[in-house]
Amino acid sequence: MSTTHLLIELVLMPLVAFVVGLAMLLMLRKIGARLQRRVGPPLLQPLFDVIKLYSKRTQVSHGLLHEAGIVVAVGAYVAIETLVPVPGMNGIAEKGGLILLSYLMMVPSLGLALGVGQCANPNGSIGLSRAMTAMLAYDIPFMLVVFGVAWQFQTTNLVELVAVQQAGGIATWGIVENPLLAIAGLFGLQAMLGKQPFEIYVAPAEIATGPMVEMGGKFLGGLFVMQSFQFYTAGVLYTTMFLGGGENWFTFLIKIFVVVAIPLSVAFMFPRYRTEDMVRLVWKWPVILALLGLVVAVQ
Amino acid sequence: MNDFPLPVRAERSNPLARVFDELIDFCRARSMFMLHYCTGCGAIELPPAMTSRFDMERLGIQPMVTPRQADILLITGYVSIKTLKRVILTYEQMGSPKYVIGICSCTVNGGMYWQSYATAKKLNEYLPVDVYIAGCMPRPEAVIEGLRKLMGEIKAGRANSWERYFREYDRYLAAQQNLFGPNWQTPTDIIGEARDYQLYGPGTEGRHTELLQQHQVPLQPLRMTLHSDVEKSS
Amino acid sequence: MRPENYQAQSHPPSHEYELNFGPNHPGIEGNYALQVRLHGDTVVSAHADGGYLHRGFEKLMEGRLWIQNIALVPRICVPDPVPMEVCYSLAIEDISGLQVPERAKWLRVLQLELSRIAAHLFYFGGHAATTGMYSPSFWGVADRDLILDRFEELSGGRVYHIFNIPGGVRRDIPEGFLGRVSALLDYLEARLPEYDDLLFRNQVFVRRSKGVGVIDQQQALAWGVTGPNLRATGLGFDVRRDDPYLIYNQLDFEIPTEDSGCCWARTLVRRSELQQSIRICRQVIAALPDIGGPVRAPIPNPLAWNVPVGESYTRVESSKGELAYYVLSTGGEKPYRVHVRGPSAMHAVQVLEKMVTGGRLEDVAQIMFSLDACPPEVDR
Amino acid sequence: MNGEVGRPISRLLADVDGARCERKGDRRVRIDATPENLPAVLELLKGRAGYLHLSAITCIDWMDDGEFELIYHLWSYEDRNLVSAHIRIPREPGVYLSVYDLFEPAGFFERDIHEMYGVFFEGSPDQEKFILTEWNGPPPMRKDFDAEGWVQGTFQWEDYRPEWLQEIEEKGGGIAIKPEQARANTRKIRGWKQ
Repeated sequence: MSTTHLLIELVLMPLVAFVVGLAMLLMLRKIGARLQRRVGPPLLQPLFDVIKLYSKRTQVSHGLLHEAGIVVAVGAYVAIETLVPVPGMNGIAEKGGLILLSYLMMVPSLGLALGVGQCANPNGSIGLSRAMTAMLAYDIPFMLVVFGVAWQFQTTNLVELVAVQQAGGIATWGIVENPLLAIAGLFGLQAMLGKQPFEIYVAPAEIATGPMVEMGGKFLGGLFVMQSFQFYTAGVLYTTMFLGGGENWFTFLIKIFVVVAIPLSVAFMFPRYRTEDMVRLVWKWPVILALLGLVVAVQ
Repeated sequence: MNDFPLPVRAERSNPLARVFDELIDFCRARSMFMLHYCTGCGAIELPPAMTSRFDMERLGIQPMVTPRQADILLITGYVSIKTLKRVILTYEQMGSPKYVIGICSCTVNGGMYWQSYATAKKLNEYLPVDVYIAGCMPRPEAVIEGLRKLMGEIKAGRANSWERYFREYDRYLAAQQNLFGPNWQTPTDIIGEARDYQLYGPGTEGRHTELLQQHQVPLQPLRMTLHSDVEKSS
Repeated sequence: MRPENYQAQSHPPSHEYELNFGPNHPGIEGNYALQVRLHGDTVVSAHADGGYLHRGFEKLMEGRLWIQNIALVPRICVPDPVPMEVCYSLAIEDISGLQVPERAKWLRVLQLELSRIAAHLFYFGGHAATTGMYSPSFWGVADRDLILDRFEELSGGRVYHIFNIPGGVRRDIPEGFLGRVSALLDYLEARLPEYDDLLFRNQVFVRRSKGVGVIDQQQALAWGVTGPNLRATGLGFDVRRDDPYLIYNQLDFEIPTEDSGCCWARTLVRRSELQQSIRICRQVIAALPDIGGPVRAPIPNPLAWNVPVGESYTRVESSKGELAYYVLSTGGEKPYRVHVRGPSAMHAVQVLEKMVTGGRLEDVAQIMFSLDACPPEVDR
Repeated sequence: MNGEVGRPISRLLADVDGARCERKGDRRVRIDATPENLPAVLELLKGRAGYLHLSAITCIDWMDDGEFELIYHLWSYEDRNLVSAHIRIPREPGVYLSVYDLFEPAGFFERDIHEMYGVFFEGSPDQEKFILTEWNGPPPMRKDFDAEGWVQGTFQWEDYRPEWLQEIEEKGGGIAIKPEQARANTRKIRGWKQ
């Protein structure tokens, strides 16, 4: 592969992720609107929001780390996007792999923590501690699932993972070969996206939107971009691990949108748990399922 | 109130820049995050306007929770003097461009509480109001109509009255000091911001801001001490 | 946002910190503030801060004619305005000895119960939203709007009707109104199972609200808790039955109670009350066609009406609890004194402070919304 | 049961000097007490007759008589009866005893009366400002405070006179009374000297 080709891919992959992520943000709001019996926003609404947020005339910054934190969060996601294979583009996915990816997935939360920490707003700090607790909760089933998938297919290389799964059609997909792991993964996905019933760190009525409390203008714009990347990454990762990745762009997009639509639809039916209830739930059922799945994978 | 007329969106000579400006104004009009401060009864007609029946989100208007994230400050009803202080603090924390909408007759002229000792009468004296929606209380359709009017103004680049607060700060501060006493100050440094963002106008500083500088205490960061022994040792 | 403590304060060294709920906060009903001291997630103490909605109603009413005040009273409680009008009118009728025609009494009951249903639909959404579920509030507000449509047809106003005046109601119901109200009630009843599925049988919601913010009956009586909040502790007290006004003693309805006194019980009581209100409305709709006669007793020229000397302490049951008006006339054309005792004056201040203390940060908003506290009643 | 309620209360109050009891309606009883014996009356009502619920405390300013009237509205869940106990205290210095130790809701009402009328209640848990924290004037509910005069002296009014209104006014229509002339308070209320 030529260097030019690689460079084009490295630019194109985050760009695609951003566009698809914005569409997912729209999907989130449209699903909510339909369940709440209303029309919902127009098609380009997420784009308008992001452009508007970046075009604010005055910005309230609380210091260097406040700005750097957002850059770290968005930057980490840009790096992640180059590490997950999409149809036709592998980027540097062969050099990365599941282990690196699972480390990188923690960086945005840490970046956010840096940024919010400097705002010195108690609501932000409480939200942050809740976000970290949530991360602690969902990381255990998530790591078990990653480990199980790696064992199942005997590889941590994402490109190989896709190739192995696509070799035998649907029969060799992760979700067929090891459904227990797939269910545990879906649980983890709900918690990772921070949607109800695991939406403990946004919680407007309790801590007035937690980490976002001091974010306005470009900072909030950064968070919007980060959220769109987050939706996309979650969808692609799950598709890569359990749904055989993308054969072509058509099936790939269908797969990732369906995967993300499940947690988003569930979110509008439930209130949020308390922190300790969430940790208890996430450490119990997904972990048990993932361990069973791991046993199946090892045998 | 129009001592210093504000310019309509300055036309830049570069056609690309002009297209860019228009795109940004379009996006600002199509994406309005509003902070609805329930100052009074009008707040009861906002849930219907936001929820399933009238659904403001169709127009890209959605509620936000903190002033930092919001573009529009909705003053929904009479403003008592105690609330007005908080409204001004909230307004100053919002990022520009920001717009104020006064809902209900009470924000225009005191409405049916014009005799009351507890409510402020003319919101326009204390904050630059973009659109008034009169009525007691205005129906959700009227609220949405008012927001659409603001949308049109933003799209045409005419909704600039937030600049007035920077350019004529002295006048607004005068009205605030008249009500809250000469010691009134807010944590936001409006004059500094006006200088920083080239919004400094002939009316930014004056007799009343001088008063402000006499007694203003510089803000200190909040100390967050968690352990008592840290305090003792230091 | 911390509007109060923007001046840097030196905190005493401790593990405790302060958090402001309100005045502009999604976890606070209306324009109200609650300063909470926290230790970790636990609330150590709470201090209510009201007055943001103060308009000096009682002063305003002393300066206006008896009939002008009719337009003023519904503004005291915005989500549930009809009891305010009725209570004020009842007080004047009590002082001046006006006899209200039978038909007007039934019409007033119809409005009162429709207003109660509207307020409860609003309440479900608010309570669910504090726990992070927003769909019920979208549904509830949209369904409540259908009731407001009927009010608009009746009086011309969606929220403030000003339909009840001393001596009766302003005018008779329009043609076919009862049929439309009946259809509306059918619709609401058909919607209730959907609310059950979404909210009242939602296990996460039950887990969040059960056992939270408990008051037992002794405390409730000592703290002056009334209305559905008192009934959630097991005491079936209702002004409609125990201090009857209008024609409530001719109607057949139950007073639902729950025993546990937690947020969940308070929601359930209101859900059952909604059904009882629908039942009362049905009875009124069935009885109204047979009751003829005028809807308004003749009153003197309202612009020069000197209500005779007297005083009255009138109570009605609003959707939030016991609502009372003390009205004193010295025979002038304006009231000498009007005192409004809103139910939330207790719930939102002393009761809320005590219930929140010792609880969790997550539950502060939920407790306030489950008490259905209405700040304008506190501030007046 | 209704007709019988008045009698036990009058029997109950027979021992208290200067307390008169009068039946006003089906479920309403008025008691006229003196500032000295009111705590005893309330104690008796709560302890012996089951009047557990303090519905409200109302304050009335009788400026001409130089007195404040305090009314304690009590409800009994057992008798289903409401008792209003009236007392009058001198307007100056306007001090009375708190009944917080008997009825906890009194805390709120006493604070409210303290803010609005300036009556101080000895022994009330919290007499700090609650509603009128930003208010430095006299207690606003007193009859001698002229709210409208204060408003006219403090606030400016929006001058809204669009062209269509000017046209109407030229023809002699429009707002007949100008806002500055329309003082609703100029007409006298009986019992209120300005």
